[in-house]
Amino acid sequence: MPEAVRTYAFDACAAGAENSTVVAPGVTIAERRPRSMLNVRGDPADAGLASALRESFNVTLPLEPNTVTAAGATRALWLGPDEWLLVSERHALQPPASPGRGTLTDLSHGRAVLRLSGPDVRAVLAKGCGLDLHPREFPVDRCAQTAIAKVSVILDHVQPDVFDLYCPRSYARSFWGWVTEACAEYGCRIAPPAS
Amino acid sequence: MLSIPCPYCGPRDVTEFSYGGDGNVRPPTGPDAASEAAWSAYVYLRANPRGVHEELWQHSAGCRRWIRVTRNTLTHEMHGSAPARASAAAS
Amino acid sequence: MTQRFRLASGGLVDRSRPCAFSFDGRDLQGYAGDTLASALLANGVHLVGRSFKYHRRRGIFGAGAEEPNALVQLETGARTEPNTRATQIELYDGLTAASQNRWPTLDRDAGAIYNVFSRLLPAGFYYKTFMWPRSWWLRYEHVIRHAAGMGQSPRAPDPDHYAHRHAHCDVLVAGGGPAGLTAALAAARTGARVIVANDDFEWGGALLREAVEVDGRPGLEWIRNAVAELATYPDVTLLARSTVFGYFDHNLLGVVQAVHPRASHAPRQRLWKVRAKQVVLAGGAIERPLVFADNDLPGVMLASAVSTYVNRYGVAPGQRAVVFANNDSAYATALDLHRAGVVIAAVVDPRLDPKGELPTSARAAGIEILAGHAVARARGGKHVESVLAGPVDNGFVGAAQRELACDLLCVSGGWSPAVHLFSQSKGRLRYDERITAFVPDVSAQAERSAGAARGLFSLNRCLADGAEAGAAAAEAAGCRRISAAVPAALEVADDPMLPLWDIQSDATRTSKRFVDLQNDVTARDVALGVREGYRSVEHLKRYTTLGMGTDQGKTSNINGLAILAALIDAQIPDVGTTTFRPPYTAVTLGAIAGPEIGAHFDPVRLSPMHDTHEVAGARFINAGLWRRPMVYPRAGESDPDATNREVLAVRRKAGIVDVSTLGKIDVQGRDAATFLERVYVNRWRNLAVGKARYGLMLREDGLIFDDGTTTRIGEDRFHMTTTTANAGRVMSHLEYYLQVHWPELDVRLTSVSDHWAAVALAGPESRNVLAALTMADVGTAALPYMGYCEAIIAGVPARIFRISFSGELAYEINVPADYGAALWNALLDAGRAYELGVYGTEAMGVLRIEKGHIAGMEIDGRTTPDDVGLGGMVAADKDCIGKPLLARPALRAEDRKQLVGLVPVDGRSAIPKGAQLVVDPQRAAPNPIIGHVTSTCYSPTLIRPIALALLQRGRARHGEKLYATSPLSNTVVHVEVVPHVFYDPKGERLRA
Amino acid sequence: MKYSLFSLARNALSHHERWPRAWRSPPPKQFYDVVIIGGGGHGLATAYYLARNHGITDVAVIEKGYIGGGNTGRNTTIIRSNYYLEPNAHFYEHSLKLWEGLSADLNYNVMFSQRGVVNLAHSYADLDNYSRRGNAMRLNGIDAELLTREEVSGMVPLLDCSSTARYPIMGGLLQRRGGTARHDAVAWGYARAADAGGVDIIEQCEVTGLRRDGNRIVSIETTRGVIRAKKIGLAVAGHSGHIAGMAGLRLPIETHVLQALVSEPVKPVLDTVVTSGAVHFYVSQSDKGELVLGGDLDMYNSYGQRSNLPPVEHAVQALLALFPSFSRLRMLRTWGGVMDMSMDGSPIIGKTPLDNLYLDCGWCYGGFKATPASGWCFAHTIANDQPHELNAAFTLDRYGLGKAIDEKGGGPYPWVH
Ligand SMILES: Cc1cc2nc3c(=O)[nH]c(=O)nc-3n(C[C@H](O)[C@H](O)[C@H](O)COP(=O)(O)OP(=O)(O)OC[C@H]3O[C@@H](n4cnc5c(N)ncnc54)[C@H](O)[C@@H]3O)c2cc1C
Ligand SMILES: NC(=O)c1ccc[n+]([C@@H]2O[C@H](COP(=O)([O-])OP(=O)(O)OC[C@H]3O[C@@H](n4cnc5c(N)ncnc54)[C@H](O)[C@@H]3O)[C@@H](O)[C@H]2O)c1
Ligand SMILES: Cc1cc2nc3c(=O)[nH]c(=O)nc-3n(C[C@H](O)[C@H](O)[C@H](O)COP(=O)(O)O)c2cc1C
Ligand SMILES: [Zn+2]
Repeated sequence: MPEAVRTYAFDACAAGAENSTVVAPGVTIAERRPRSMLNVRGDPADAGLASALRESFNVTLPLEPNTVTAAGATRALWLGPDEWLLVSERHALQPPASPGRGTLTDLSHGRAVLRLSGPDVRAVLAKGCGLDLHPREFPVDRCAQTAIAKVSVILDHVQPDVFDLYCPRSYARSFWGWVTEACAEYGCRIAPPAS
Repeated sequence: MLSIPCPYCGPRDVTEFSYGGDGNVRPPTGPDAASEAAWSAYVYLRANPRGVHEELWQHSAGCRRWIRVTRNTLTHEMHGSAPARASAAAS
Repeated sequence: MTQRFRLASGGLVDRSRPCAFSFDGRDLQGYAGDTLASALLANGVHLVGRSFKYHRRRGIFGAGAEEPNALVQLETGARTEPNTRATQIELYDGLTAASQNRWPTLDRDAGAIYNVFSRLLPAGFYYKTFMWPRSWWLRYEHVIRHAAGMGQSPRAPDPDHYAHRHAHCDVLVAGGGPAGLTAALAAARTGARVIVANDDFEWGGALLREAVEVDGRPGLEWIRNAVAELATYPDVTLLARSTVFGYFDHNLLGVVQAVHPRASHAPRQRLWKVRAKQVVLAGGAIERPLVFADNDLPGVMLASAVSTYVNRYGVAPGQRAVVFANNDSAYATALDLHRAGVVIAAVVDPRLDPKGELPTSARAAGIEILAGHAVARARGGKHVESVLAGPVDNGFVGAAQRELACDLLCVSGGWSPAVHLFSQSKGRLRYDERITAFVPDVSAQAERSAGAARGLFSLNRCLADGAEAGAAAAEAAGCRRISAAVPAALEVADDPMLPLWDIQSDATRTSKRFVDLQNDVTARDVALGVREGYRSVEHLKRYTTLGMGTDQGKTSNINGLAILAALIDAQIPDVGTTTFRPPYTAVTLGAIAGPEIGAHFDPVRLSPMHDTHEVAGARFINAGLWRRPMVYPRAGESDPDATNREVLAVRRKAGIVDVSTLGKIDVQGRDAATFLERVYVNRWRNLAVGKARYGLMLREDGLIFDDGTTTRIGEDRFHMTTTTANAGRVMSHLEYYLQVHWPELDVRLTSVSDHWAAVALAGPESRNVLAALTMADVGTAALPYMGYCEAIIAGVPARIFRISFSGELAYEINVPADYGAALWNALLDAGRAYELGVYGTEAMGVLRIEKGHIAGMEIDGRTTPDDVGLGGMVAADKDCIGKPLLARPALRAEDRKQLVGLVPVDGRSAIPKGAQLVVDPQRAAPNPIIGHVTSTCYSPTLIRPIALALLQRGRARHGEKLYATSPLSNTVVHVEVVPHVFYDPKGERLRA
Repeated sequence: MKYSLFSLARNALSHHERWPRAWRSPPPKQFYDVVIIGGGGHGLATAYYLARNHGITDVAVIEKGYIGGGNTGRNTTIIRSNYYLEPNAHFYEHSLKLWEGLSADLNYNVMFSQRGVVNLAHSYADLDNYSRRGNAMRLNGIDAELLTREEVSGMVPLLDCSSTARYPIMGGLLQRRGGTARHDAVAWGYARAADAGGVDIIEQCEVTGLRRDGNRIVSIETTRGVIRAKKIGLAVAGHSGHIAGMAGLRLPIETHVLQALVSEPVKPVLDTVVTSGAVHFYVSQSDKGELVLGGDLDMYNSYGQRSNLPPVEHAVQALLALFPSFSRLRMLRTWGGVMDMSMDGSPIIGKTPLDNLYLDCGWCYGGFKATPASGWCFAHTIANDQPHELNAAFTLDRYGLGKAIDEKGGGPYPWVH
């Protein structure tokens, strides 16, 4: 049987990205294709869960709300007091057999991810996002679940002036339309997808 | 636009939340559990004060926690918030 | 000659950059830095419009946001904008504007006839007339409607777009005059994050019109330096052309910014939503007119506005002026005019002996002061030509009047601090006798007012006050206060003003004394309102429309209040103000809406297979936020024909439908089964792993909330599905119970709706199609009806649920979303041999109606399980949400509507959508309704129309004949009541 | 003095200096047969019909501020009777019939303008729903027409009827007899007519307490003294819960704020009232030329009678989604009203557990159009100590009995109605 073809949520949107020729763009948009996204639920005090995660993925869950811990290509995003999202760029995260009393649910296909970067990235986000994104208030390795343009989005500040936006897959195309329009006034380059 | 203090995420715009109404209604238990009147009261009668109101909200576009917020319904002054669960367990 | 009234030098206009513009078809010229109003005045154009009700000639009256008269229709076509204040339009080359509310021309306006009949049209006249004959009101109204209104709405979509912007700061400063700038500087120097917004395109506020010095240097230079310093701080945002229009809860302020200059793709305007820790309100003060006979003639202007035209724009709005003022500030205008070479006929001042510094300078300049006098009346045809002034006693000017020729009358009745934003924040006002105006008193939010906005009218004090407010605000926001020098200006000693609210004379009977220029409310209207009992300030406003115009009474409110107070013998503070509401000045609807209009009004959700459907030629429908394939018509095929074909393919062979939109919740934890027992009416504990079950959820009031199949995919793990429409609501509802009421349960919910693509494969051949794509055993023994397994299908790990909505042998296959299209295509390929078709929501609807399955129209929030034939599902031996109230007698009453099937008696008449069931369709209204059609379709399987209905005592009526009637479409169909399952009632096919 | 063109002309001669007060302003007496608390449209209409229909004239209407200053003075004035469920259909249709004769009846022009109300359908499901509703209306004797997209477009030319719209127009349900009225005039007209019938209208008089003895209210404490009454009717809209609380009652009512806004006035561009259930929005153009828009609730309990940005944004977005060419018009003023949201979206008019306290509340978004019938039925209920057949179903105890009248099927969550 032939290998099944994987289609990505932004496939049709990012088509032609290679030809995007804006000079000195205020914002660059690139689709991310993380290999794996795993939803973790459990008690932060559950030692079994913690050690399973450490052993399997080498991650420690962030306990401070709205922060991220990073380990290699894997980021652990705080989503709630008993909920995290593990995102790995490269690895397929196989849930450990006995994650303490926690539960791990594969959500690798549930969200589509855009990476926005550039000097005007905050100005673009501020068009739809009510959070205070000033670097003092929302530094690197801070994340938040919020709503942008009526879409639930996870915002992850991965590097200075670089933000990843996770939106539910079914909203992706609509969200893409909103984001590209929001970027237009600043000059926007569309970079090819990065996986 | 209200700013609601999520006990987890900090203050967020009200547009991230959905409202859950009176925070002090509880399904009848004990002897009341058999009383239709008690159930009707639980479902249909809510505190509706002009003043301080303890109410539930879900941080639906955020951490998805249900929280208990104390707010003045006339001035919208906020008197704090807590996880909904903690008080429920305490009662 | 153009720009006849432009002074040879001075002002901030750029004489090297002329701007050609046109007004009412006349080609004129102004300069960059002008407003439309200043450019018009430079060309000697005063007359700019007709008043709202009486169509009187009106000229430019003010110089900013307070302008009541000079409203123009700016531009034409799709970019036309009605009611735009000429005083706030920044002139640009090529601007086109036209006057409003006149026909055929501004000069000769047919509507002026209303002025002739004005005696018949006092405030509220319409409440007393037009009641007869009864049916004629729409005709009278037609005339009234066309006479009212002002400018014209655009009729084409807006070519421009608008943006929103959230912002956070330590200190928001509203106003960029001396107080606002010093506040911003003081705050910025502490390192605070500051946003300062000024509605004007120039910074400086009143300083722009005042020929004064700050720190010994010209005022304009100080402004430039202040702005330049502010621009050096990285955490300061300077917003010119930006009006703070609304002060909302929790220190959220709305600011609307005109984006300038506009690069390509830049929005026309940007709406800022600023959450400020602290706010400084420094919006200045608004000058008040005086109320005397014919005070609305073109050429009558606010004194401060005249100063603005002279000093800021280098325009003299007249050649011979009278200044009429009850306070010192207008003497500055007299001096400004005098310096500009305008003859001052006299300053008319009701005070007996004005001896402040400014009057003294005026006297020294040789200007005549008529102390103890008032203007009784302005005279002129199209423009003021002279005024009649005389000694005033207790507001009355006697017969001894002197006529002063002039072409400009500058008026000042004192100043009202702009307390609009403060009041919006719910702060409490106090009446200040000294300035006869309301000033901020007790704050309700984290704000403070500064400068003229809190009643300080000396520049020196405004500068200091702003600096203190800015420093204090920054400190309150958590920044460290630093000490810095405060700029200073000369204190000018002034005399107290003398209140003078309504000037009467022998002209009172025959002339109008306007209080509200825009809405044509006169002092006599106020008196009439009072006479008739509309004495509350709010009643008076609504009865006379005082202050309800586009200027929201910025120049009329206090005068109106004072006249009312005098008439009812009350004090002004007891009368109170009307409520200040957002916006401060009117805000473009496009800016309020921002980008979330058109296609972005609501996001659209698409299934992972969307593109495949598009290629297949699907017609889509909106279902909530989702866009779903409704039907896949072939070339030349009608929708109904296509639907029939799709249905028959499923019944005869096989078909696939995209059901990715269903809500899917992963329910995990040791108490998962217990949890389901509590949320569904039926039992779950006894469900074996690998089995699915149909479940029904109730609301707390006992009525059906949602339904769906839930499958036990592990001992402690269930895969729950919900309806598309309720996916979000069900998730919240479940989280609510878990987090609030049952925290002791070990259950975790994860929404996996977007992770899984879902396809229903249905029809007698479906097993063969499936088997062709997987090595797994999908035979009925291994995967029976309501069974579940996991398998690799078409190379993709899949979850297979053997459940059926269509009534046929069927599978619901879930694969990770990115593989949805691959699965879909693989099914099509494998299905070709079995004549597999695709079907849309329409065919899915027909299949389920044939099968008698309930959907949204049957569970419309008013039905119980028993109503829809599912009463048996409610487990007797356990509790669940909604069960206690389901027991209420009315929910078990005999005569409730119950689910039934309907067929046309003639076997072929379609049963109309939304039809109601009656016994006798001929009966006159009200005709008792005993039921209604919920879902109706043509059944290609049964080759006749069928319908589902809710009918009183329906189950007892099988076999009865009734009428399904649709008066809307004029159709009546004789129908027979039948059981609601039309197709395979024993369920043999789905178990095959 | 009777209002007419003739009296207007005659008074013009005397410079309008002889018009009498529209209603007196008497000091409160110590005792009345009936006291109505709340000088909104409903309270005033109740007083008027008590006098007119039942000959009960020893009546006071007590208003804490100025009459008509509550929701009566802050609503979008839409009048219709396009209800689906029978109790509502009959009640609101009676109201519409009263509206049709109201100006003449009150001798005060309330400018009831039957310009038609159209509910837009954006999907087949909407069309089905509207067919169901329209058919029921017709069987109940209420006018209704189902319009095609082309017909809607003909009536409302600036509406975006293109098929690419985010919420395309598929048709609409039209009630031609529906329309708008001049809200303030309704309060003033009823006040003037009630006053002429002997009713005392007492403004600036806030009820601060209800003294209860067993099952009766014995006295009403107000900021202008204690008043006693044989019967007391409560018609205070969003304040119902608060005041019923003074009598020890807890009501199936929540108080929520609803926003409205007006644009700057323009010459006529919209001659029909347009509403859309899917996007929760309604608009009409007033006789003065403003577009009057209403939107959604704030979605949380609130007595803060003020505007709030998100619902305003939503209402304007909805307007522009439907009428793109209005985007350059400007928003002139926004405000909020304190609403009495009931548990099923339908009103409560009737008796209470207390012997002499009667209740009129639960009007949600829709009580302005109900004003005449509400007054009519409430007066009947108070006068006869039993409901009129039109309000027999709107009892306070219906919730517990399972007899909710839930037009939308939204369930006991007041903010969804
Ligand atoms: C924005 C908005 C839009 C609306 N749109 C529509 C519409 O288009 N069509 C429609 O039919 N309906 C509409 N409504 C609903 C309608 O306005 C109300 O249902 C109706 O006006 C209620 O009238 P009422 O007389 O019951 O209440 P109100 O007019 O609110 O009168 C109650 C009175 O009681 C007084 N009161 C309160 N407490 C006390 C006290 N302690 N002592 C004395 N007096 C007191 C208040 O001051 C108030 O004047 C809308 C409402 C709002 C807010
Ligand atoms: N002599 C007098 O009687 C008298 C009276 C009043 C004012 N003044 C003079 O006025 C000045 C007062 O200084 P100030 O700084 O307090 O006021 P200001 O009037 O100089 O400045 C206010 C500024 O705020 C802007 N503004 C107003 N509302 C706004 C809003 N909502 N959003 C954004 N911008 C807004 C105005 O356009 C203006 O630029 C002093 O120079 C004083 O001498 C004199
Ligand atoms: C149908 C309707 C039309 C209105 N039109 C106007 C208007 O043209 N101008 C205006 O300033 N206010 C208008 N208003 C709003 C009132 O000024 C006022 O804001 C409203 O009645 C609420 O009262 P409040 O703001 O005093 O609390 C209108 C209100 C309604 C209900
Ligand atoms: Zn949170």
